[in-house]
Amino acid sequence: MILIPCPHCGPRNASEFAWKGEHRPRPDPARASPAEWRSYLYHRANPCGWTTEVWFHRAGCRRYVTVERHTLTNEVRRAVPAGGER
Amino acid sequence: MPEALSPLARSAVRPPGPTQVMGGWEVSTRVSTSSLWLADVSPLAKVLVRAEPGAGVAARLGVGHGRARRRADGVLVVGSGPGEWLLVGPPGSASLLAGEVEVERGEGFASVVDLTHGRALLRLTGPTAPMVLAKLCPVDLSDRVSPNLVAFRSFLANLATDVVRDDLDGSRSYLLHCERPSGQYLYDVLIDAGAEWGIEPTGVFAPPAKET
Amino acid sequence: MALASSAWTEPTGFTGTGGREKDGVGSTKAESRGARLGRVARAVGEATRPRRYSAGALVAHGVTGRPWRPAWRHHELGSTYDAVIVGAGVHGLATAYHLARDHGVRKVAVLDKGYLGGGSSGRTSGIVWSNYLTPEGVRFYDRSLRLYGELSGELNFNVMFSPRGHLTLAHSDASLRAMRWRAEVSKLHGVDSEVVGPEEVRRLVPLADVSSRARYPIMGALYHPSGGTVRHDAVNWGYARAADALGVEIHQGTEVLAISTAGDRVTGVTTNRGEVSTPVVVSCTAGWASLVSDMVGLSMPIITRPLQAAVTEPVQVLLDAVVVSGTLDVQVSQTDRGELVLGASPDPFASYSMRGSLEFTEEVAGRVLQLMPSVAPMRLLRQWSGLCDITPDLSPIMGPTPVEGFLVDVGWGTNGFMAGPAAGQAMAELVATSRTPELMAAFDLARFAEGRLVEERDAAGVGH
Amino acid sequence: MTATARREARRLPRQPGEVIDRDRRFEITWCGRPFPAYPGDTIVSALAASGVRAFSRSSRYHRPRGILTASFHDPGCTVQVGGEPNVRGAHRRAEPGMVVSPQGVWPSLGVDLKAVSQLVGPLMGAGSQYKTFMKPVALLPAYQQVRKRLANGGRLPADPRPACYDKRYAHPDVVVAGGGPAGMAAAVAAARAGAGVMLVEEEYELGGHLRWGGPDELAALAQLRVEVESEAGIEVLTNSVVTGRYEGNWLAIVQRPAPGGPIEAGGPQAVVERLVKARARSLVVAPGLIERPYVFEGNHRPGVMLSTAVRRLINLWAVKPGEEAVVLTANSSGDAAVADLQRAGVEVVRVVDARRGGGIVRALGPARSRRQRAREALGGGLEAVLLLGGAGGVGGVELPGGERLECDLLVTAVGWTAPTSLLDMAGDRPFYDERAARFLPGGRLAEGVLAAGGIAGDGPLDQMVEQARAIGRLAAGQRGEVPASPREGHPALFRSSTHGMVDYSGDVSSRDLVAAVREGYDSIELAKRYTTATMGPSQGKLEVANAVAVVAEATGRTMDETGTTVWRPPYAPISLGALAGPRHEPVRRSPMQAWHEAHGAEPVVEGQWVRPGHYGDPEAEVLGVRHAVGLMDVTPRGKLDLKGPDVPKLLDLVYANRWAGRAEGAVGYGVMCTEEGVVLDHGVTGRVGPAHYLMSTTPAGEATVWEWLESWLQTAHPEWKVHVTPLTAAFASIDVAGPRSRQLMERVVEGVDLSPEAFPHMEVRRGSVCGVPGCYMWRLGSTGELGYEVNVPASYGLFVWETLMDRGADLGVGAFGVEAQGVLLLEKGHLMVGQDTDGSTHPFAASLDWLVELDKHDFAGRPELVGPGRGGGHQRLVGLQPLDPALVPPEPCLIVEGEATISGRVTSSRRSPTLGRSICLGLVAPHLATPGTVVTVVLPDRTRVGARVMEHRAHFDPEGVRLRA
Repeated sequence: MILIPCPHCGPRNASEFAWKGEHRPRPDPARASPAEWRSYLYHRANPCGWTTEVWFHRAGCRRYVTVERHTLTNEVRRAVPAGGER
Repeated sequence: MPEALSPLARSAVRPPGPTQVMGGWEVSTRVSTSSLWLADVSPLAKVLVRAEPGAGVAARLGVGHGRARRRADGVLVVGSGPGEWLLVGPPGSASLLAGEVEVERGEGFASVVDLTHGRALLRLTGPTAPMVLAKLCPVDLSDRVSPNLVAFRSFLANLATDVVRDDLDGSRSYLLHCERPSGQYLYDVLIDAGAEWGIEPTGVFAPPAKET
Repeated sequence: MALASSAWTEPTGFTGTGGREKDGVGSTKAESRGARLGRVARAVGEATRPRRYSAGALVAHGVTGRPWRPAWRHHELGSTYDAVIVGAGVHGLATAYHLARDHGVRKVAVLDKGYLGGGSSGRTSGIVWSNYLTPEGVRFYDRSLRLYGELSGELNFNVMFSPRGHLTLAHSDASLRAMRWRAEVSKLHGVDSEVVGPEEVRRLVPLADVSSRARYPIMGALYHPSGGTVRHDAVNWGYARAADALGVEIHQGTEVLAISTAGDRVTGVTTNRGEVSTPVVVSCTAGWASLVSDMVGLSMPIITRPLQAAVTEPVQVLLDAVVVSGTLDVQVSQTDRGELVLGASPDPFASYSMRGSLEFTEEVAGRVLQLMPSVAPMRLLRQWSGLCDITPDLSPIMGPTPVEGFLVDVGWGTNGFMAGPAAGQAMAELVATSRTPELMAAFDLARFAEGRLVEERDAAGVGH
Repeated sequence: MTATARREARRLPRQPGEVIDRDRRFEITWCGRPFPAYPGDTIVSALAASGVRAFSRSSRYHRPRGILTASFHDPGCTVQVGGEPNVRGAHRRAEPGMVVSPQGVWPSLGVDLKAVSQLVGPLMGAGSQYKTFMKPVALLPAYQQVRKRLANGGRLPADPRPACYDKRYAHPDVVVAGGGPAGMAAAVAAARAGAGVMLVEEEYELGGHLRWGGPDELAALAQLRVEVESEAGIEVLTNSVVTGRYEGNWLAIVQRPAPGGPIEAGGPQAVVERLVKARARSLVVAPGLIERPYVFEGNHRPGVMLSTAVRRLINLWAVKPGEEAVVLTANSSGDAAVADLQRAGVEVVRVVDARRGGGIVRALGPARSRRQRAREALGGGLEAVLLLGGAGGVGGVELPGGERLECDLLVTAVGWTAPTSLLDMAGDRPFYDERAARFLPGGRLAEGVLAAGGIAGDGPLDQMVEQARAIGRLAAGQRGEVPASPREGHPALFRSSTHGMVDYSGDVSSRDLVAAVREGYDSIELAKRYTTATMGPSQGKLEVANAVAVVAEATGRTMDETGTTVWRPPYAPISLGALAGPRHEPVRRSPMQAWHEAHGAEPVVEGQWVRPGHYGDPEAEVLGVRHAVGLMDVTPRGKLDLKGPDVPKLLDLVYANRWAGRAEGAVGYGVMCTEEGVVLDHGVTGRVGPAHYLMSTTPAGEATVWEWLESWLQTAHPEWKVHVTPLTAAFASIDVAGPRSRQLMERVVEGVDLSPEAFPHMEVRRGSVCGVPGCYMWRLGSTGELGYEVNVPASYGLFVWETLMDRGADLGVGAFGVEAQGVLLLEKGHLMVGQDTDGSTHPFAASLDWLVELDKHDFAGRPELVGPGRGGGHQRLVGLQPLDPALVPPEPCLIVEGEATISGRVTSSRRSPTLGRSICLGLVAPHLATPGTVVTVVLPDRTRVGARVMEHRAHFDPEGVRLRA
């Protein structure tokens, strides 16, 4: 079981979290072209290596957390609050 | 014009008999003699406070996420989340506690919600209580990691549950706190898990009568 | 004959003939593993076409003790191919086989970084069914299931196709509605699929707990009599043997490191065993699809998630049908050897790790016991994972891409094994004729940019 | 008496290290006959003491199989115990009254008709199943039926008794996998360094190979036991295995009960098996070594044993393994076996020393005369079969040069396999050490994983113990040097000049593997899959090294080039029951659910909620609402409390319509979309204070919507001042609906003017109901009737419900359930998210155009709903009525054009008791959405019927006069 170092609760089992996918800033809908918008909706980098993604600590602090994880080893090297420190 | 009624409040957990009505609540008056017991203390007032880090109220509550403290008046202040506190006080004190926070809120954005009726609150006490919880909860309950007055939320039997270690007279004791509709489920699971250590249900006059 | 070109730009109609190019020259590097394997194969006996398999041949070999000829050969890597297929799984091998058999395109190399059938095709639980939700999906998988029915004879290799029946259980009114929807779409397309009640479930699956006391009572099921199982390894080997006999080269231990392009057009691939020039590269790489597309700078609507499975010790056979529950997210079948094969949905997050998790076995065991409490004493022996290429609508991505000559047959998620034969046939037609077969037209890459998703989420999310 | 005496013919006098308690003899049943046993005996040791040689038949050729390893992994000793299949008979302790039988034989172990498959053996080489029965397809099922009858495992009980499985979490500092000398020493050292240690041993006692050693070993064991017992920080789990190592030293430990009782006494029910999930700081892997069988013709015969097997039989259970033995030895274990055999009175016919170039060619069956003699001595019949293993037992051995020796026991000691499984799971890849002739750990271990004992290297006992102590201290977090472990040379012995069994459980021989390589399956993974070698119940522990050696030999590659197959978890088998553990499936109940069930409600489960389906007559419940007043428990409806000055901004972002500027007390209805523009949820939100709103969601949408709001607040707009708190559980929600609902409410409400002018449709008020203050009342009308949704503090829910029932009795009040609610909603044409919409339904398709205000700057999903080709061209949700008013099409039925063009589907369909006819909602193609169009509906039996598209989706009171009353 992957251990995610929740910035609020400390290390917790990944099963307490919901994976919300790769971290992708939402394009400005007013300026994004339809192609850019659909790329945001559907395309993913899907790297085999380090990736930045968002997890939600559903059974814990109920905070969104930005996590850096290696997709081959599942090693987690960093976890910070998703919207920055509040 | 409606006639006057005296409403009866009930917990989510079916009270083990015998029962009586106290302060408008139907409660169990059963007394257990086992060293490991489980009590439904849902009638206690529960008030959720949320405040941004800079808010004055955060400083006044005096405890951070992950810890709890017992105030001189007996109210338990639990740091239940980042920027979140749960105040546990005597039955019927919810609006008092809420009002207090409103008065003391000071600068910054803060809010108060009465969760008395939204949560089930159980107390599990006894030297083997951590072993019962170790069957259900992935968090390390050893003294080193989870000393007295630690507070966390995690899974208990696949149910998101707030756990506060609140020892009674030196005896291991945990307050367990979940959404009300699953209160009976959590209670039943604890009774099953504690069977190998002789767990017994108890009512309001057993040791938890000291609860304020 | 015409080879593929891009549908995104005007077809340029690249043509070539299988025999036109010179034969590949031997690698000048230190002897590669493939070459060493080749030497071994030659030492064993110079292979030509393998002898046909039959009961008679089996007796003859058994009595004389004469060894069988190799099912496939090892080759030096050539310098030029008409088409290079990346991935020697069921999709890649079937594509190569159909290119050679149906279209006479035989100068084809199938490259795999590992051994043949060692990726997802070697890790599937071998379950096949076709009662999907979308008409496009039903048509495609129905074709594939029919091809599976004939595959043993076609390939002269018993792939153990066993149409033992496929049941998708419903535990609520909502899931019963979803089952009826799938049944209606299937029936309209000639696929046998019917919603049956709990009594019929009890008859088909005597192990099932159909009592109403269950936390997830079995309220009925979608019954698909022609679904069942296939011995997945045999499918890979059968295609490999048949393709080899037609002249296709299968290169194991040959990893594609880069794809070279000129302008927007594929010119060749670089491998750990040397460079190859080719106008057509077909990616049949399942969980690694994004990494291969990255080589031509193409971003894909795919995430890679591990799909886990586990197998128990054998017991006497008790379970005929394949049983799937979407609500409980579990799939169970019993092999002829008596083992229970257990599966679920892909892991809940993206990963290329194939180590497997304890939570998978805990959860899948818990769910199986909800359905069949009496199997509790059976012991789990082994767990494993494969990598799935998951798309937003759970439908595949097949066809040309903006990079001319770079074709994809990916995004199959958990459904790739079922689709292999039909996908191979369709992809071969595309490569050979430059025309997109009607059967796969809806599954183009452009549908995401154009908002034409083929929503299979209500059916394909479970029961791979 | 004589029978019993004869049956213990092979029990030796008391041995120094024996584990049996001779004072308490009992009986077990094998093949229907009683056999004596002592506490401490395994099933197999007890039977072997009475001369039983065969315990099972092999899976493919159905040959008799005897003792090979006398340990958990013994492939030939798998038996059925009562209703439990696949019991490891050489490990499981005998218990009084145990009923043991062989598995997968028919009709009996002695006479197994399946053994005819031996006759066609030569035709059944590896992969033969792929080479026949390709055609005709019609024969396939029959062929598979035959194959199925040949399946090998045990039987599940016909009438399963619910067994108790358990699970728990643990957080030890150090877990030591393996309780031999190295494991014990490492555990003691770690505990002395202050660590909490869990010491896990597969067998019933600590000690490993010291237990079946001589006086020196037994003395060393006694010393180590004292050390372990005196450390309070060590928790010892015996008959337990660390069966998996996952990310972050997350360990799966399977704990099996001691014989005669549950894992700990005092529990209400015996625990059959327990899964301990441990998150350990350090894992010390010290499983020792597994002795490797030797590949030669006849190595499957009962009577061919490993040196450790005979040593265990003699020293632990005082069982004489044979009468005349030939021993092939290449190491000290073989030498020690020779000494043990001689001490036990076994005639050692010949010691063949491989270190001096000795070897064996094949094991022979018993000579006819010998068999005859034995049969006469035993009186023939079944007895002879049971004791001799039929004709399959060893009768002799052929040596190089053709010399033949008679014997009934052939012992081999040809080397070891390091079970590196847990290390592999920690990222290591073993390498082949030519000198030691075995695979060794590769040294690429994840942090917090260490190896100790025989798995890591050789050396004398005290040196190994010292090294293990150093490793134990390291595991406890202390610094220090670990002495290097020496590696002793060992002859490389894998296969003799003949072919024999490689995989005993799968009946795969070296000949099969060579044939596979020749056919092109020339990597270890392909050869393994083609032959099924290493894939059986012993999980490759015994076979993998031999399989690699045979493949290496056949391909001309080295062992290292050939590599090993990947060891996959679990390391030891674990029951599905233990993996599942006690069933923990949370459910949610409203405060009134007990009332519903007491009043005849059929409980239905929706997600986690248990709800009242109906109370017996849903049509009457519908009419009650239409004509009088009904109460429905709608507690599961999601309720979110929104506080803060920026709530309107949030609402404007997540709802497709406008929210800013609504007055206090006002309620709005809105639809939420995903970023793909698909309907996510819908519901009402009311403003109950200056900066205080209450939002309602569908029951299924509560958690989704909450996370959706939090994701916007936490990730996109952390600067907004909004607090969202779910209050679904805090209030019991009661729908009071029907023309008499106001009358009923007036009897119980205080502090709120209920007149239509003061409290109109789509408003919310706060007041007291039945004397309970702090209740919210929403004037809504989803049923199409005048109605109020009353939210009561949950603890008072039952009180208020019962009071309403009481006070409304004269008004004809009654309860209605989920089924009646569905009909009421359908009569009004209200859509149900998830039923009338699916994963691709845009709000336009759901005919919710009026809720989509595209002129707003932004809202979730807007980019997908604006512009040409986006959100357009979709189906439309319309009201439908079948032309035959008595026909209620099932949900869903397809709507088609022509032969097979799908143009929509009927999404909701019921008989309306109010209208006395069938009514539907359906999604249809845009060109069919015009009112009056008759569409074609296909019923499940393929008949086609017509249904008319209605002007309104509401089939009843489309103008909404009643709900505004």
